[in-house]
Amino acid sequence: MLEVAIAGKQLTNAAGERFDVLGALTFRLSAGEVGAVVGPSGCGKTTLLRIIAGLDRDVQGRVALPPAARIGMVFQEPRLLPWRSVEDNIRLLAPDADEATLAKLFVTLELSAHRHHFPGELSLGLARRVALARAFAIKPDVLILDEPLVSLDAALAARLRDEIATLVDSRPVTTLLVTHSIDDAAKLADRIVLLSERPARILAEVPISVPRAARSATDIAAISAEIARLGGGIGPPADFAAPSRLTAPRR
Amino acid sequence: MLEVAIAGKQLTNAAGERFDVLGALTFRLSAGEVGAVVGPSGCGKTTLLRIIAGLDRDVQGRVALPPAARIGMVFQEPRLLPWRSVEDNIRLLAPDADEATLAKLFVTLELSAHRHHFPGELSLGLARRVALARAFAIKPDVLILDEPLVSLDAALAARLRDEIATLVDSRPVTTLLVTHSIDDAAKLADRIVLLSERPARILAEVPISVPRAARSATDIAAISAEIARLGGGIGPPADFAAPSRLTAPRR
Amino acid sequence: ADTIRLAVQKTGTVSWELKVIRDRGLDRDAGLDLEVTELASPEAGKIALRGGSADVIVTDWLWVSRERGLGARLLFYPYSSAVGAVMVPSASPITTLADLKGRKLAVAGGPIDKSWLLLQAAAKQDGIDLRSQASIAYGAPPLLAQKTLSGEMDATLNYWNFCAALEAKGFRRLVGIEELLPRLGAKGRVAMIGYVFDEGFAAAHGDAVARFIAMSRAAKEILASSDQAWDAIAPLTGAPDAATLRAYRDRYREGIPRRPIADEEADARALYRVLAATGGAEIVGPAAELDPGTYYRGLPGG
Amino acid sequence: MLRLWSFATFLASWWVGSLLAGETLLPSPLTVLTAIVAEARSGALLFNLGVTLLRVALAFALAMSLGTALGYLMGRVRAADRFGDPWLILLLNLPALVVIVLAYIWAGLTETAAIAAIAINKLPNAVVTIREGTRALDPALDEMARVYAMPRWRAFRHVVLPQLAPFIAAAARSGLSLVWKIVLVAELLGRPNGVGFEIGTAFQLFDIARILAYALSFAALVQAIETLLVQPFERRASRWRRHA
Amino acid sequence: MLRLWSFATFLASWWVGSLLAGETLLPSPLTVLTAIVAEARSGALLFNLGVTLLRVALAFALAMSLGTALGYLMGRVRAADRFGDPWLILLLNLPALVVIVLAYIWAGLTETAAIAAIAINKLPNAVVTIREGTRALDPALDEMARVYAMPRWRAFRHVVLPQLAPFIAAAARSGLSLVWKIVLVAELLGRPNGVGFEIGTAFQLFDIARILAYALSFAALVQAIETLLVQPFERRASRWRRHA
Ligand SMILES: Nc1ncnc2c1ncn2[C@@H]1O[C@H](COP(=O)(O)OP(=O)(O)OP(=O)(O)O)[C@@H](O)[C@H]1O
Ligand SMILES: Nc1ncnc2c1ncn2[C@@H]1O[C@H](COP(=O)(O)OP(=O)(O)OP(=O)(O)O)[C@@H](O)[C@H]1O
Ligand SMILES: [Mg+2]
Ligand SMILES: [Mg+2]
Repeated sequence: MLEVAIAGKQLTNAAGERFDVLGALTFRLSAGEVGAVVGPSGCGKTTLLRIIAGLDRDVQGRVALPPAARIGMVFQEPRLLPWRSVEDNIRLLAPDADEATLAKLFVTLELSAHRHHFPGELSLGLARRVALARAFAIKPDVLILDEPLVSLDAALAARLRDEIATLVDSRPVTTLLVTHSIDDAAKLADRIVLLSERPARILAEVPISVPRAARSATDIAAISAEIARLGGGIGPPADFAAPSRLTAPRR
Repeated sequence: MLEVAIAGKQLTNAAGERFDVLGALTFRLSAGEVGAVVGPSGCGKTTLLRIIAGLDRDVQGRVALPPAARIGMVFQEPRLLPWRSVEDNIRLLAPDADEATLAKLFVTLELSAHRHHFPGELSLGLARRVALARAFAIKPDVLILDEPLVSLDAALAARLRDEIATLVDSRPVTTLLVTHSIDDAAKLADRIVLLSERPARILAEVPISVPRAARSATDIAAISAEIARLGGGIGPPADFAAPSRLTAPRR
Repeated sequence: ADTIRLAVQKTGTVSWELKVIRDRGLDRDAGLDLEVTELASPEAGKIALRGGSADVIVTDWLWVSRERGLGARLLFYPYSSAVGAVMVPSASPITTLADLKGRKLAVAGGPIDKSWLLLQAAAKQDGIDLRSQASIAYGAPPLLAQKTLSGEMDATLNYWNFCAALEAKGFRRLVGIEELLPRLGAKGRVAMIGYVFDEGFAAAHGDAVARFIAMSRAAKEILASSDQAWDAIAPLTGAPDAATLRAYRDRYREGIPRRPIADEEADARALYRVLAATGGAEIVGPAAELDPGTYYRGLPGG
Repeated sequence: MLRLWSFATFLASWWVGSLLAGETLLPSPLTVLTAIVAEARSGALLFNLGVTLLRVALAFALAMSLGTALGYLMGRVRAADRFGDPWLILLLNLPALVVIVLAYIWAGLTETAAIAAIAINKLPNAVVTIREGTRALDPALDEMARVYAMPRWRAFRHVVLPQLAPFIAAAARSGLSLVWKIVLVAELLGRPNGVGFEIGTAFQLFDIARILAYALSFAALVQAIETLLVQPFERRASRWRRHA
Repeated sequence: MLRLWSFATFLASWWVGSLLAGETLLPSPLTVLTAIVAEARSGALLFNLGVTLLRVALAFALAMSLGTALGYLMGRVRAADRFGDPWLILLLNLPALVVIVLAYIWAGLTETAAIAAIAINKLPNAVVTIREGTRALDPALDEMARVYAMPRWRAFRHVVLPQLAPFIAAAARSGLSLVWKIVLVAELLGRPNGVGFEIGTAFQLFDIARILAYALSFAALVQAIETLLVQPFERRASRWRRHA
């Protein structure tokens, strides 16, 4: 379960100017639900995630997570410890993970060959997968993903998207996902939150009624079109537009 | 003009193991041509770009660039100087750029409000745009772009893609672009190079005959489908497949 | 046996005497158990005494009087009257103090050195202001001795042991400080340095102190009369050759104090006034006169 | 505010210490203040502080600039490191006394000898710190500068120097204190003035109040430089750091 | 190889220097070697080296561990920095002499006093360097550790310490040399043995050959520690760095 009720958030830059990053933002994910946040570049998505993760408490309003929830987070950059091997990077944070789980994770993320490499020896795509592995390995109750699937080729991204879906369906992991890919959002999310330009407000909150596993290509195209219509400039070009059947905007 | 004739490239990891990153790779871009490199995550694309940019000379084979070519490069991460403002980051590398050019660039990349900010105060998407602005500002003869359009929302990415096309069409800038987005490749490139898994070899080299400006949505869908067919797993799912009319694979 | 903790400079003459004492068993004879801490610099002894790590050290009466003026209860008993001298190369044109005008004079021990103050006072009687009329270089004594040897300095006022070493290398004594003392109001050679200990220690161990001083005197007599004794301590002196050792021996023997305490104190009092006049309060502290209790008089017949 | 508190704690503990130890062994703040005032009145304090500060400044500037250059070279060029390392360790572990004595012997009891000796003593410390900083440089930024064909000096100034800044700051701060420890020995052994000379003289007399008077005056001077010059500069230079 | 060359250059320039300056002012390598052998034969060399090394090791360990802790605290906590800064600058600029004399007076001419005094002299340098390193820590990794609720000690060990490593290395290297410079003063002023004591004695006799014999033996010892212990460790610890 995740409740966000933010009234506003300001930041101060080095020049000492204070400005609004977030406006009023309220939404809620039930336990096990997957939310996707979509919004223009620089609108405040990462700021929102940092607040939810508890990294920034200087905010008007409140964020409620289940007490003592384990948080797994994939930052927008990999944020690995350069001086520890791939395996150590994961084991350090997930000391309870057993060998079998790790091995399976490495296979899924196609990292088995890189277990003993240092982060500096990885390509960006590999490093991002390690960051994903780390978030999965701790068996999180809450999963916060900041553009988890960029810098991966389409086939791999698709497989990992399915993997996230499997994880979320196998255990109740409340997940919040920032993405610029409407396709990813349409395929993974139970609820899509569309944000405005900075200061970010909610343009629309789109619950998706068709269960993830049952969504057809047409369903997904329809959701994408709906998002494009609601989100102004953020969606794919207009030739994708199709009548909405599956989604019902709340505002 | 850019000629790549690499016979092979090895790397050594911290454990002292030497392994092949690139296999034999030969291709050629004429002056002003745009090449797109597409390949699976971790196959060696960044390694290839580093060799072309002259950052790694320990390679079998050779790479030929026009003598004294100005190189503009967008790395996979922004690589800005954290201690200099956005404007200074650009001016330091492009001391000859006049105010009008810079101002126009900032407007195009929607960075005007961030001129005097430090990189640490930017979102990742903003930082990547600064890296793009830097590469454009020096008026490059050769442009090397490692996934330039990730972490940007779809609308902005589309605008910037057009911007790159405009730049390339206005002056003869030989451009090599790494991307995981077949769509971007199909819309921008004159020639698409499909790479295999590591060690990267050329799976196929696809010259595109329709001029960039004249490509219709159908053309683009056709190119994408062709790439998907040739590239094995890397392309979009099979339901995109369509008969090829515009592309002619060389091998 | 009574224990006396002694802090001495390893390269000083006290170490020479101690060697004689140990070799001849004088300490055993005197019923004393000497605990000797060897130290590497002259100031270390003062730290040892003030820090309570030593009972007896060797230093000068000027400091004792100054400390007494500041409240410390220290006592002084003459140890040696050997003092420094101004040394010049044998071929040097300098023959009188007046010739030092415009010359480079190296002064060991810095501006507060006793010999230096006395030399200035004597020169002043001849109408010479050495401080302004000669070019003065202060520095560490061994370094200055070397600098004079190498010709960088025209003359050096240095401690007696460095002067002895220079003498052995063919340098000439322009003037020994002891020769100046009569002109400054002293009646004879004054022992500038001596054993220094706390009043409390002397009161508690009066007998041991007496035996200690007697033992030291016995050692001095041996060094005064026996040339063989010098061969035994030769390695301690660091003398590179026989000539230097001979110079050390002769100067050492001259420096053995043989006058009654009362005479010593009277002369010290006179010199103190000279020092106070030349060096000011910085040197002597708040008191204008030698502190009356400076000299240890606890010895029978002392 | 906190600084004031800190200062007050210091004064208080000193005062109590001197009450416990007695005036001669640890003079009270008041005694030392009196000594400072006396020295200041006579003009000696200002003169000696000035002389020492000049020596410190010259030796420090010499050692820091040369040390930064050498440290950078050794951090960058493998061969230079291999070649220079034994020299470095030798210099690093040569006692100050030895260097100073040798300098005085070779170059005479001159100002030049003193300053050179102090600089040589400090040099290896600067080299070691800057070399460590150079090894920690980010290769990613380096590559960026190379691709964009940034002129050498410009790249050094804008790409390298800011990364070295914390190391330079550390070298400067701890280096200043080292220089100051060594200038004292140099002045003690062969200079006719300066704080070290005065402290040496006072030490011969065991005049702890005067020793503290000079030592604390110098510390206060450095404190002032630190507060008025170094810290504002540092704040400006690190504006870009994300404030937590 | 290059190291050997470097050593050869050193020996050659020393030899030429001694030929030019004359044996008394700069003894030739051979003379110094003879002095080293003589001291070694008598057992004095080994004993004094050992004693000094022990003091150095203890004081160094004390100062480095305490200094790292304090420096980290001051780099992290604003209030601690504000409070500690004036003390730091005071300690940094208090002459070694003053600290040593005060320590000897307070705690007697004891081994404890000597080691404490040396450690106090070195402490502020370690603090300053580590504080600088702490300020340069990457907040991104910090946030990662916080989100993942990494236990404090584990985060310090695996996230913070590796980032501080170059600063610790710099502090250790330049610190070791500082300790060694100070141990000399401490031994000069109040210890009856050790390399500093021997050098002080030799200086009184102006026996430069013996001064160099001790100074170079100690430098060789540190060189050996450096080559056999520190550098292999360093190589292992920095394996992860991308080699250019
Ligand atoms: N410095 C290095 N040392 C050892 N191995 C390296 C090094 N740099 C890259 N590699 C390895 O070489 C391979 C190619 O890396 P490269 O960065 O070129 O991949 P890429 O195609 O750019 O991948 P991505 O799409 O994820 O960016 C990877 O397997 C990577 O782990
Ligand atoms: N530490 C900071 N100081 C000042 N401004 C900041 C800071 N961090 C972020 N900002 C600004 O706040 C705004 C929101 O940033 P945020 O990183 O949340 O954007 P985002 O939505 O994640 O963008 P992107 O899609 O590019 O990742 C941006 O305009 C950014 O410049
Ligand atoms: Mg973001
Ligand atoms: Mg790459």
